[in-house]
Amino acid sequence: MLEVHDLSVRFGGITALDGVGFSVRRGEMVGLIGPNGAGKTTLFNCLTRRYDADAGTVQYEGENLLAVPPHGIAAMGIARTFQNLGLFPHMSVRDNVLVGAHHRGEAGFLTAALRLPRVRREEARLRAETEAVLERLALTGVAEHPAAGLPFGTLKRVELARALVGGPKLLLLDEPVNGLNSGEVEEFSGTLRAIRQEFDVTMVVVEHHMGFVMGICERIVCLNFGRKIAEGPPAEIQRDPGVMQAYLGTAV
Amino acid sequence: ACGGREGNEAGSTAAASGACQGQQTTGITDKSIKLGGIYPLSGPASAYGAIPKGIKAYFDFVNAEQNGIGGRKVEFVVRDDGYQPPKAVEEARRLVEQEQVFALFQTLGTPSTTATWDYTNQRKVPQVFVATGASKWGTDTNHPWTIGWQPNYVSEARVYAQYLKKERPDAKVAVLYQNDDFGKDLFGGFKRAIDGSGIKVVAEQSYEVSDPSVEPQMRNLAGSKADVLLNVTTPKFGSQALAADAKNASWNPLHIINNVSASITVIKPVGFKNVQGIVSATYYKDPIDPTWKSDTEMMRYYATMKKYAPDADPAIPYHAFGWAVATAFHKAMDAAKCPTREGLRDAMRSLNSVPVEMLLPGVTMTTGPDDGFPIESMQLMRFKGERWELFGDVIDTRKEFGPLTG
Amino acid sequence: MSDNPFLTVADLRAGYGGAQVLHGVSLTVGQGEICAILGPNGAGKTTLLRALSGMVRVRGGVRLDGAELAGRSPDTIARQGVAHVPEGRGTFMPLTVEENLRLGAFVRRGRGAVDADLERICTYFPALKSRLAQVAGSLSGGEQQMLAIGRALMLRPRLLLLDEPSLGLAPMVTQELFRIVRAVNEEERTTVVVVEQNAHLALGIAQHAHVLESGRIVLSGSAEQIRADEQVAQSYLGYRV
Amino acid sequence: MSGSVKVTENAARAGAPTRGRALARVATLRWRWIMMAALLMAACYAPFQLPPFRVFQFTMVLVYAVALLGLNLLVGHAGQISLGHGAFFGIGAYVTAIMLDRWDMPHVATLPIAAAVAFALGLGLGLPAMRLRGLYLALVTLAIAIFLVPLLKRFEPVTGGSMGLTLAKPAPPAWTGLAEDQWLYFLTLAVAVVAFLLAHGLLRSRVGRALHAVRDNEAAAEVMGVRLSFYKTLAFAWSAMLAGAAGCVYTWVIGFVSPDSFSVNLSITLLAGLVVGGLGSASGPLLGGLFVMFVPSISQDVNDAAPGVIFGLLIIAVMYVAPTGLAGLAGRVTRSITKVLRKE
Amino acid sequence: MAGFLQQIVEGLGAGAIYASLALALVLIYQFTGIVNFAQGELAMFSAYIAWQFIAGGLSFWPALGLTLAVSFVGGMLIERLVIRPVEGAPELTVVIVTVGLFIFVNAAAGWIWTFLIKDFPNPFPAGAIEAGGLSVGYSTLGILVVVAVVMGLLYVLFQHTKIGLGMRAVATNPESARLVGIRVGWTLALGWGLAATVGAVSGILVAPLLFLEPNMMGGVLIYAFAAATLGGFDSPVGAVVGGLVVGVAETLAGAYVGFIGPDLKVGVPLVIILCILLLRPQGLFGRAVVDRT
Ligand SMILES: Nc1ncnc2c1ncn2[C@@H]1O[C@H](COP(=O)(O)OP(=O)(O)OP(=O)(O)O)[C@@H](O)[C@H]1O
Ligand SMILES: Nc1ncnc2c1ncn2[C@@H]1O[C@H](COP(=O)(O)OP(=O)(O)OP(=O)(O)O)[C@@H](O)[C@H]1O
Ligand SMILES: [Mg+2]
Ligand SMILES: [Mg+2]
Repeated sequence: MLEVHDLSVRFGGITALDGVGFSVRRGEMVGLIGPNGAGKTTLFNCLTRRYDADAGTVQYEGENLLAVPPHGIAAMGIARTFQNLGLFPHMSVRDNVLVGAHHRGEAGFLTAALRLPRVRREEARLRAETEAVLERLALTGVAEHPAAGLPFGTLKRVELARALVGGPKLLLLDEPVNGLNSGEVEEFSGTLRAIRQEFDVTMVVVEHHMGFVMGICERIVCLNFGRKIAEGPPAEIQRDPGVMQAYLGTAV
Repeated sequence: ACGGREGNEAGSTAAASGACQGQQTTGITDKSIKLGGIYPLSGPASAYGAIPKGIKAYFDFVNAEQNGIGGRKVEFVVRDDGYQPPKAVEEARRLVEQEQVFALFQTLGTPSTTATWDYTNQRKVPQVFVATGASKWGTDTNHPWTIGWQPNYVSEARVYAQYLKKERPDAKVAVLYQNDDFGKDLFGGFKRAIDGSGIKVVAEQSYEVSDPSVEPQMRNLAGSKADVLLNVTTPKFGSQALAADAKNASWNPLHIINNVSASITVIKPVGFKNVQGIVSATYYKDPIDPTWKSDTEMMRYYATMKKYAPDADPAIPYHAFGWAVATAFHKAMDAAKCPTREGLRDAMRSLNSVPVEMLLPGVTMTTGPDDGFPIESMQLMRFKGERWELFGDVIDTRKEFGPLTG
Repeated sequence: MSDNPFLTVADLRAGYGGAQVLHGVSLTVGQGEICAILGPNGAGKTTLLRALSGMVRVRGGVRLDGAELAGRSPDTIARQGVAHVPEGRGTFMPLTVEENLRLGAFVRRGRGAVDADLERICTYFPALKSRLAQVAGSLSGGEQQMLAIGRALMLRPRLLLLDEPSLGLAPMVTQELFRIVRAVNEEERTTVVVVEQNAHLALGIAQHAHVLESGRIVLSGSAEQIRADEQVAQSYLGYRV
Repeated sequence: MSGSVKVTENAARAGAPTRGRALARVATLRWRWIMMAALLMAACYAPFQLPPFRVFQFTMVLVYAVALLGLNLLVGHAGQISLGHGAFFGIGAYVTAIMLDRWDMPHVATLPIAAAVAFALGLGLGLPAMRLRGLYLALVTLAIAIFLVPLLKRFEPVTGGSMGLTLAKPAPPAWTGLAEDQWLYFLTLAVAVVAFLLAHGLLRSRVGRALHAVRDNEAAAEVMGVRLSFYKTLAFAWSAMLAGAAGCVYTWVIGFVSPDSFSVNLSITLLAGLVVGGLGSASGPLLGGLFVMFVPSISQDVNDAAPGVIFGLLIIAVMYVAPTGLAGLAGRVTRSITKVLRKE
Repeated sequence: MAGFLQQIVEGLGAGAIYASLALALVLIYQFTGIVNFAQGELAMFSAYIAWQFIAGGLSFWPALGLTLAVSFVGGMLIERLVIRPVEGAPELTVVIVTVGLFIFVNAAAGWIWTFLIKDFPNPFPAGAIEAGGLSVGYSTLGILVVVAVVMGLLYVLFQHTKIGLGMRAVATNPESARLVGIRVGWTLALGWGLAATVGAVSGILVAPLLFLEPNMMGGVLIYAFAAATLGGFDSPVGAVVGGLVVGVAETLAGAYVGFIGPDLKVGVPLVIILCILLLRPQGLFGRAVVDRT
């Protein structure tokens, strides 16, 4: 489904990604780990065309992803969440989530201004779906609340809801369990598994919470200094000496 | 829908009888007369906001010491339009409909006056002695209720043209002008007036009121090596142009500065030694010109200003201008056969050499059926020492060049 | 606990606009102690730390070493030697990493000591050392977290408030971080109040812990007690021993 | 699984206020429509009760409100600052004036053309300008406003140069039995209502949300599939179009255009009016229009020696009392009133 | 050729004027994060204060010193009285407050001193240095030197002092600035005070050339705005270079590009700016904003 080949990104003197390559099969759940500054977020930014790659290719369902404009990514079925939250603070939670469905709508300036029946129907449809997703993630209670001022954990869920409502095939999650306590992490793992079934999505997850990553992912890719240093099933990665030295430390 | 409401309370005058029967008496009674004026009291043209102070001083004086105009105490309501035409329309309507004024006495600026004159003429409200020198107030025949006062810009241009024809018959002229109705009117008039003579415009530069300085324009004009500079500017830019001319030692044209910028207040900051020999034309007395030090009218002006407008500086020529135009209104009202709007309209269009003391000796107001310009005479002056010196005779431009037509 | 506690919080109430979040929190921390605040999402942990550093308006009492802090502005409190690693990190995005760190020592005097501390922070977090001249806004999430902690340490604080310091840090760095906090605490007698989701780690270095729920302290005790109490662990901290 | 139990528990806990809140929302929605209808009825009734001068004043309020509606779309909703909307207002006014002056077009026919020209210009200028952000965009739009005045003067044969153009006002058809002022008022009201409905529809839709998203977080918006350049440029063009429409109606009402009427001052006044009225709120443009129209004359009544002193102070004072604009203040007041009422 | 060079010299003279005000704009932007529309009017007001001192019998230099001191205090007072109450409000609210301040100060100056132009003494001698057909006025030279000195001082303040660092921190993130112990209120007041002082220098430089009257700085402000944008709003060096470029471009366009003419020349620097901004959105000397999510 996704094939990253020899990808490099440089910022001035810093090489954030250095010839990274890996692939993701449909339906898989892949973990992406690595020390701080290893280039994980940068990789996501490349896949969503926030950053331009200096070298390498990315094939997504047979298409060259690097040729797609940034705003075209969502329509290809790729959605993501952000490490430090990328919400719209002045908009309500519901509207935040509705923006996630943007690429599924058709209404343009003129048709929207005239409120054509077509537009109303579309709006009603998207609103209904949004309601369902909000319900699913237990966000109905805060749907009217502006995104600013809610607890961090809730906001992470809003981001997930926003990503889901776009109907993605590939979901990129950047540190989704940040700021959750162990119980909440467990709960979140459950939710994520269920969602994966329900929505039939492929996921790539960046996370430093080892319990979570090891528990939920089928395969793990480890980056360090922009290079891939290991790839394999969780159990293998946990024992990998390179990963242990660069990332996990001695005591796991 | 509410047309019936006007004139009810104000209509209780005994004057509208006899020959004046049926004429409009809104805003005037036996004891009072209410006038409205529109000036930029705020915004970039606020300098002109000084004019109504002179007018008010005059009316206060007349009310207190002469029992008003013909026994009617004058109330003068001033409104601010910020030099914005839509605001001028609003204020004109406020004055006419809310304040129920008898007449609009002065609207300032060509755009504001143009925006309002259709309205005043439809409503048949006199719009007297507007404070702009555009020629259309006198040439237009569709707006009998509106009339200008000061010499129009075209006539002024003709005075300079005639002077050049006599003194420098083959002058090469550089022109600096403000890119608006005022600058265009005056400059256009000048071009027409020199048509067919040996005088040529060899360079022209315009500026916008929003420009910080006219120095670059002056530099470009200097490049033309013209021997005459016609300076068509408003005060601040007038000073800048004079200063720039003075600074440039290698270019010394005959500098003609238009009346708007000829005041001593414009010239003094430049330094008297830098402006010797510049030429202009005028029609009213400059309050800080020592020539008029013992002139009776000027002494009356100073005394009255001190008494009725103690916080206004009488040396400011705008105050004197206001004083003069208020005197002119007084005379026009005195000349009116009926104390009605129609009466005022007819009076202001049939002035016959009416003297106004604040005007130069020999300058009077004359209008007629085919003459919509009250003042058409000016006198040339040259700067010498610390003051202007009038020279030559008063030039009656109508007599010299024939009537101005649209 | 010492008789004369270093930090005393008495019946502290605070909130945002109309909504009250803290409903009378009282606790004490002795000098040189590490105190952990635990509790579920939205319990008011962040608000408690904000109240201590003056970022939200409070009612009630906060005394630090005898001086009243409640009602003081954050800058006054910082001048009293209180450093806060806020939720969201508070990075000065357009400034460089070095400038960010130097700002941490803004109220300190003596350039030499500050320079030395800059060196020290760089040894704590080598990732920052190579990025001193980089614009802080371009750092990765974890790097910014290190920067925030480094900035707070630059004050050489008497009281260090840490709001989820491990957020976004790699496991190895997290362990290292807690080692550093421990070291700073031991070497400089810095008192520390730490809010942390990773209860295991926090309780590992703390002497005392408080569990906060819905703006009230529902449980206090020594770190061992809290760690040992299985029921507490399950119902409040959501993890099994 | 204990986890999922907790989720439903959470949902249940959240559910209670939800139902209440939803009800409240429906109630406020209905309230809003009732208020709007009442306002509209009052607006239709007013010209028969007010003296013509007041009718004229309210006509101008509506003209400004339409322009502010456009500006609000761009600044309040899309988060792009324009210091040059006076230029589009002026362009709408001049297009109308030229059509009336040269081709004697019927007045109503000038409206779509003026709007279309403003739209096209907005689109053309928006394409490069919208690549800029914040201050830089503000500067470029300011430049457009500065440039318009000399440009209008330059093409004298068409625009009438600095003398401007005087035009006939639309005459009320005999069947209406209305006076000219009333007719103009109703024309303006119609334009304002249509403009309001268009903007309202736009903002309630996917497009409106996209604009808000762009305002709040460009990067995230783009990841959601919002094409930044497209939305920003079109928001600019639409807001220019509404300003152009306002300019057109202005020409009908005032009957005179001159370049100096559309100086930079107008643009800054419009922006100030919008912020004072309430950025990004539905009633902001109307409140802003009232402010722009009435406050200068109030200032003069207070101090006729220097009205600017009072006007400046009033702007500052309003921003003190209502940092989010008069609309925010009005909202706060009604909310506290309803709170008090509910407690009773 | 000499004519061309002369035009460039004149352009630099005009540009230095724009640069002087642009420095004040950049200063306030750096320290408070807002664009101050009233900056030009405050400069004009300072020039009037200086004029008043001189009219009261002081000679130029003591009047200058006093004016700078008064302006500094005045700037701080304005921050305390006018800006402080809207601190924390949306950015545009603060900008509109400065618009209100603009209108207020302009009208107040007219009220106090009338709209008649005032003569303002020029601190620099009248003549010019002539060399190789070029003539550079002492006044132009003087302004260039003063502007360069102010720029240098600001540069040092921004980049090499602790207080400068604190001020930049306040502008970028006031909440965090408080957390590290910076007295944000005082810092902002200090920023306004300094900006008012730099503005006063600008006003006093400009007044002898343009003649003192309440609308003196209106036109200059627009160009200063352009200069600051061109140079990047966060760099004093950029402001000065921007000002000079704008001045020269405008002068050359007015002089040599026939069809543009003096009426449309105002468009030239703006077009240049637009082009530069499209290539370098952060201005010539500005730092690119990194925006990560
Ligand atoms: N726009 C940029 N300019 C300069 N450097 C950048 C930029 N974006 C990222 N970097 C650098 O690239 C490196 C990789 O950053 P990235 O955000 O991908 O790390 P990460 O693996 O996500 O780390 P973390 O786990 O801390 O989030 C970092 O060192 C960062 O400083
Ligand atoms: N800026 C704010 N405005 C309004 N309400 C807020 C704001 N910040 C927090 N709250 C509310 O205060 C309550 C407590 O929040 P707080 O951030 O203190 O919780 P927390 O325990 O730190 O949670 P987390 O673990 O998610 O960080 C929450 O219900 C939250 O919605
Ligand atoms: Mg990351
Ligand atoms: Mg928290």
